Amino acid sequence: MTQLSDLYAMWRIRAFEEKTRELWLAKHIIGSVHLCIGQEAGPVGTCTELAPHDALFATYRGHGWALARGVPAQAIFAEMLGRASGVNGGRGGSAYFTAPEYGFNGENSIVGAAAPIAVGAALASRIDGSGRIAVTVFGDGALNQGAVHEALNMAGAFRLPVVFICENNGYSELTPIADMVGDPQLWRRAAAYGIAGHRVDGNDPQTVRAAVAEAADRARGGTGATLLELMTQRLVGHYLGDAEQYRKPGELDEALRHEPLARLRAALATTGVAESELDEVKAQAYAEIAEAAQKALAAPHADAATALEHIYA
Amino acid sequence: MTQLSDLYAMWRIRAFEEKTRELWLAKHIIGSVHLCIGQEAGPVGTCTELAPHDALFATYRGHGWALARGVPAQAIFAEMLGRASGVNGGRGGSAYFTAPEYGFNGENSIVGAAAPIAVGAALASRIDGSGRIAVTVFGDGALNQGAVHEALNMAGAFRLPVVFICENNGYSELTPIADMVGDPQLWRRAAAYGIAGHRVDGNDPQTVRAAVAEAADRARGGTGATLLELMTQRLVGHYLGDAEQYRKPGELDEALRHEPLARLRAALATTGVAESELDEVKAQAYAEIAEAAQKALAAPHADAATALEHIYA
Amino acid sequence: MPELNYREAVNAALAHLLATDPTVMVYGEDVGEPGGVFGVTRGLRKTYGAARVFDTPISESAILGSAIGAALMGCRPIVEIMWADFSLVALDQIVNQAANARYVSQGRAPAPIVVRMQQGNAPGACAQHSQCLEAFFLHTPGIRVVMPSSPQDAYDALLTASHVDDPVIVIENRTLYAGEKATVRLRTDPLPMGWHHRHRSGGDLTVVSWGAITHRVVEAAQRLAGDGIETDVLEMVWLNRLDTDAIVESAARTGRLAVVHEANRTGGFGAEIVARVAEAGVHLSVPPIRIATPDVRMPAAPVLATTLVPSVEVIADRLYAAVKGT
Amino acid sequence: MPELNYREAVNAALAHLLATDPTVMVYGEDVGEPGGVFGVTRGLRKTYGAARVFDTPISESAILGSAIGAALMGCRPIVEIMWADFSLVALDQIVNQAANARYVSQGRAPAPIVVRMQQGNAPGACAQHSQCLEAFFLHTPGIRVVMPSSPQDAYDALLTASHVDDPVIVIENRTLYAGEKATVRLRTDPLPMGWHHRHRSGGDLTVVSWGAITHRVVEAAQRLAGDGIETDVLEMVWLNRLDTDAIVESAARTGRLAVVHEANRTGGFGAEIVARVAEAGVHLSVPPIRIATPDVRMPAAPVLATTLVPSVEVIADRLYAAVKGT
Ligand SMILES: Cc1ncc(C[n+]2csc(CCOP(=O)(O)OP(=O)(O)O)c2C)c(N)n1
Ligand SMILES: Cc1ncc(C[n+]2csc(CCOP(=O)(O)OP(=O)(O)O)c2C)c(N)n1
Ligand SMILES: [Mg+2]
Ligand SMILES: [Mg+2]
Repeated sequence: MTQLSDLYAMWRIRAFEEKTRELWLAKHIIGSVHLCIGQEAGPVGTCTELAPHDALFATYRGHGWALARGVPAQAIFAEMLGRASGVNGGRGGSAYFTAPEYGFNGENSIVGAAAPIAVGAALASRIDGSGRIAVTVFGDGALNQGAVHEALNMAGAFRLPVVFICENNGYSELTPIADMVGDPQLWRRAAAYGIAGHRVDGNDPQTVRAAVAEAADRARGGTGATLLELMTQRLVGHYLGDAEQYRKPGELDEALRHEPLARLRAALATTGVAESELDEVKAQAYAEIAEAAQKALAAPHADAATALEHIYA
Repeated sequence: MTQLSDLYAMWRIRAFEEKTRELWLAKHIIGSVHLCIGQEAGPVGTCTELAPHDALFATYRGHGWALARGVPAQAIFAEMLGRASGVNGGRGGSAYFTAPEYGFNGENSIVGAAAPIAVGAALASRIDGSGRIAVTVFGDGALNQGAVHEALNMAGAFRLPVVFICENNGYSELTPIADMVGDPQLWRRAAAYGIAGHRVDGNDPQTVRAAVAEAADRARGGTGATLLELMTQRLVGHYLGDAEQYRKPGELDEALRHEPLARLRAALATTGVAESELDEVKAQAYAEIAEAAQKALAAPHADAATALEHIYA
Repeated sequence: MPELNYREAVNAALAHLLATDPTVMVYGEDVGEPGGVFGVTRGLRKTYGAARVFDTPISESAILGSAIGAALMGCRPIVEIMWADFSLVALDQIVNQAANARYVSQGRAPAPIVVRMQQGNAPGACAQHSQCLEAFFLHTPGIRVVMPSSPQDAYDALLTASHVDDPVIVIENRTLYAGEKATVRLRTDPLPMGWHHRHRSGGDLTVVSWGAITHRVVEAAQRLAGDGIETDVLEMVWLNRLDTDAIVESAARTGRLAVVHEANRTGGFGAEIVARVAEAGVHLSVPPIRIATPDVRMPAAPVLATTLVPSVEVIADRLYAAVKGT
Repeated sequence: MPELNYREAVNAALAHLLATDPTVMVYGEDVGEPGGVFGVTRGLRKTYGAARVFDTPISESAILGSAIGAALMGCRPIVEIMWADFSLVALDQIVNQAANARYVSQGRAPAPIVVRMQQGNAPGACAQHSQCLEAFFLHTPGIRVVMPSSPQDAYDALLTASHVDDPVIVIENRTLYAGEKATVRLRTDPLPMGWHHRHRSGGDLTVVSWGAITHRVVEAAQRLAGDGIETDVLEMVWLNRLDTDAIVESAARTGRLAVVHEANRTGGFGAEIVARVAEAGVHLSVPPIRIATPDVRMPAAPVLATTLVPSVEVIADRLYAAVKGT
């Protein structure tokens, strides 16, 4: 049953992010960490629609996307913990790791920079016969970055198989997106590029899935790119340590009423799934993640003697 | 009579550009030169709507804009000829001169780079009480440059008094704009930024003037920016020396039928202005320009001993 | 004279400039309402208003370009690029635009902007948030560069930068913002640009550095003093204008030269220092050395990064070896 | 072996790469249908098709970023940035993206792109179309840089660049494109990167240079030979990987060092060369010199520009003085 597996997949991400916070507070993880708590439906709804050979490019807020794409939790924990067994042996950290063997082509810590890179993955599929489509994820604020514009335009002009996913969580770091654009309906920008554009509920994995499926079909069919605006909210700070003083009173309470996990759980309960089963799904996810973190913590740190490897071929 | 003065102003630009080509062919002018032959109506229609304290930012194809803004022809010739009396003493040349005392705030040889600069001139007017509006001119191809996007977005978000003028001459250098965008109706991009957008006949100074007047009113009234797409064609190469192999058969003949000077002349003839008077206007413009070029040629070259001045304050 | 940490000193300078010069604007991403991701601009919007202190879209080209445009109109914008690394999405505006404005207009249309940015590695930071890019700006004629490492210099650098009629890049460092408080003299007359500090005087070895790593250099020099090695430690707060004479004088006197910077070694500004001393014909008794981050991208794991960015130990050992030849 | 000028040699290399490697794409502004603003890519689209040779919007970030993306998928894109100056609108993609790909992925996701650009002053060119920016790329670990100045090197550089598994910046020069034809060996096996040329052998003075100005250096060296001064002239075709040993060996032998580049002096790569020789402990009998464009923006008027970019005369005079001490 898709909805139960969605619930599990989302709990897994939630559990992962909570564990990450715990490890950060305990100073096991050092440095900037951007959690996607509240935004789990996007990756979960999207990644089931991608084939293994498709390319996915995410941002610093990429743990959920990596997990949904199949990157093992343990390898990501180990990465953030600076372990040799980290998915990049500690080179990338929380905000800049990549796992191409899972079709997860990397986080990026430069806002918007991955969008043109994704366009290139699509360009490649014009000549390599792979049938690959490229998906690039970025935030609402990233749409104001020149590189994203250039990527959207090139994809539109060349009708490239790209799905641009904008996770609109209402804020660019600490600044409301509504104050930083002339038209807060960001999906409408698609028209400027001659590509399809839609705004959808980004807190419901099924809605996301349907929108992505349609966009992926369009891409695979050779009729071009799509800009999807997923409306969502992060229930936590921009990064760990964010005092969130920019929140309006009641904003988080309101957001909690629409957050994907509570919603899907309630929906499943209505359809008759037993509370105990729902609890079990959650417990399983937390257990899996706890074990992954445990193993990662037990692994040896990256070897400082290797720090100069792989700069050049 | 506005139309006669428009005719004169446009002939002046045409004459200037033809003389420039002559000087270039004779190797008096060295380096890249981008003529605006065929595009004279844009600057002539626009500049009458600007106040002295308004700011105008153009591109390498800026001779016409500078002339329409009141920069003396002789000073521009001298600039291209590398004379000390050049408007920048030969530092800028054909493609990168500035004349702020005339409200001509510079050409720019980086595609699109002036758009954010113009936004800054508008930002300044929020605090300096000047009532200044800022106008920035760029080509069709420039709309695909990230910096232009960022400028449009910032102007839209902050409702700044900026008029973005896109001279759509169908080509970005040697490449048709239609092949480089998903929607060739470039003015429609305005919607993405929440600003007004219009496409107008860019070969008729009166039409341009009306559109600019409306946009300038909007800017002065504090209700925001406008993107104006002026449809025009250059009747010459992108730069001097361009073999123009990209032209479709018959394209230039067709363009000649819509070009601003022939059109306005014909229109004036229909309204009863005597041929002799029309000829006289043209002759005067060419005479003025010939004299300016003559004087510029007679002036001394820039003094090499000054080449290291003004790098720092 | 108040006790301020580095962040507070920057804030005090910005407040002073906003208060005294109505053409000053302070803006950038999260700079206004939130007061900056590092809290540097806290309170300024409230005091000086949203027209002069404000947030921007994530649009570095628009931030820098608009600063230039405002400066061309006579304003004195002070903009923030949150990380020096992000300047690379918009370097055109600094190198092709701001740097040219004065020269091409023969002084008639200068663009006296101040660009604040902060750079360098901090524990856990990734390769895209760790670079030291001063060498790029120092290879750009027309641009001034200052790199304060103390609260007093942070204050003074900004004050001077805002009065200099050239574009100035003020490079701060986020590891310093919350550092120790120090007594800061809140001068109102800007110092002339170009100053440096001699942190120690000594005859055995000239050590030149700049930016946050100066703190490590000073500590290393202290350790060397314990071994009886007396170093002449020069912190070049301003890298352009650079006081080359001071460096040459010192190197000629000690006969030994070490340059320490956090930036990657090859093509770093340390090369320029070594070259200038060599060109000046200074006779060194031992070859000069550069102590720098090797030519590597920066890994996120602290256990890796700390072996790359020169530590106090590494600096002390290499300085020691430069003098004692081991 | 055909007689080709520089432009034709680049074209021949591109054609060879397109013909032999189906993952090669060649694209950029005006690169496809029009065959490039300098005619370098003429005919390639017709032969190799629009999917592999094509024009792009004026979007340097999209050009460079897409090249990286294609490379991550296993392609070998060769993209053109029309002028090095324009790379500044998109430097992020080179410095923050391409340079990091291999390192951060521990070699699993490298981005072996080739970026062709051309740079430098030409008569009448403005400040935004005249810069020499190799020092920026050379201060970026992870990136390779090659600067061919002859048809043969133009061919070989591209062939090697396309086979190197790192991002390579190939810096050409538009004043060379239509230069004299020369016999070009159209090799099919790429040379290993890192080569340099010794244009003259001599014991009086080591002269190191790269790029188009090498032609002036060689001419100046010829003049000096007429005065009985024998120079050791090294052209470093590859600046990364750099053959430091060759330079150090020569400088140690001649005891005199001059570096000549067209880029602005301060922070130019000449400083790195001087620093490396000094660090190597080479004993020079006279101080090293750098001959470069001074720290200036480039004026458009040829009468001004020619006094700034080192000419054959200026180079010859300064080399002469370095040896004869006048
Ligand atoms: C080019 C660039 N500018 C600024 C930043 C700093 N920064 C990191 S995340 C961020 C906000 C991004 O907002 P949004 O795109 O909405 O994504 P979200 O974080 O909300 O997921 C900013 C400004 C950056 N990393 N890169
Ligand atoms: C950032 C940048 N990229 C590329 C160029 C080279 N270039 C100069 S003009 C031009 C075409 C511009 O086309 P458009 O904007 O339509 O203006 P037009 O020349 O037609 O007036 C290009 C690509 C440049 N100057 N700057
Ligand atoms: Mg957001
Ligand atoms: Mg055009």
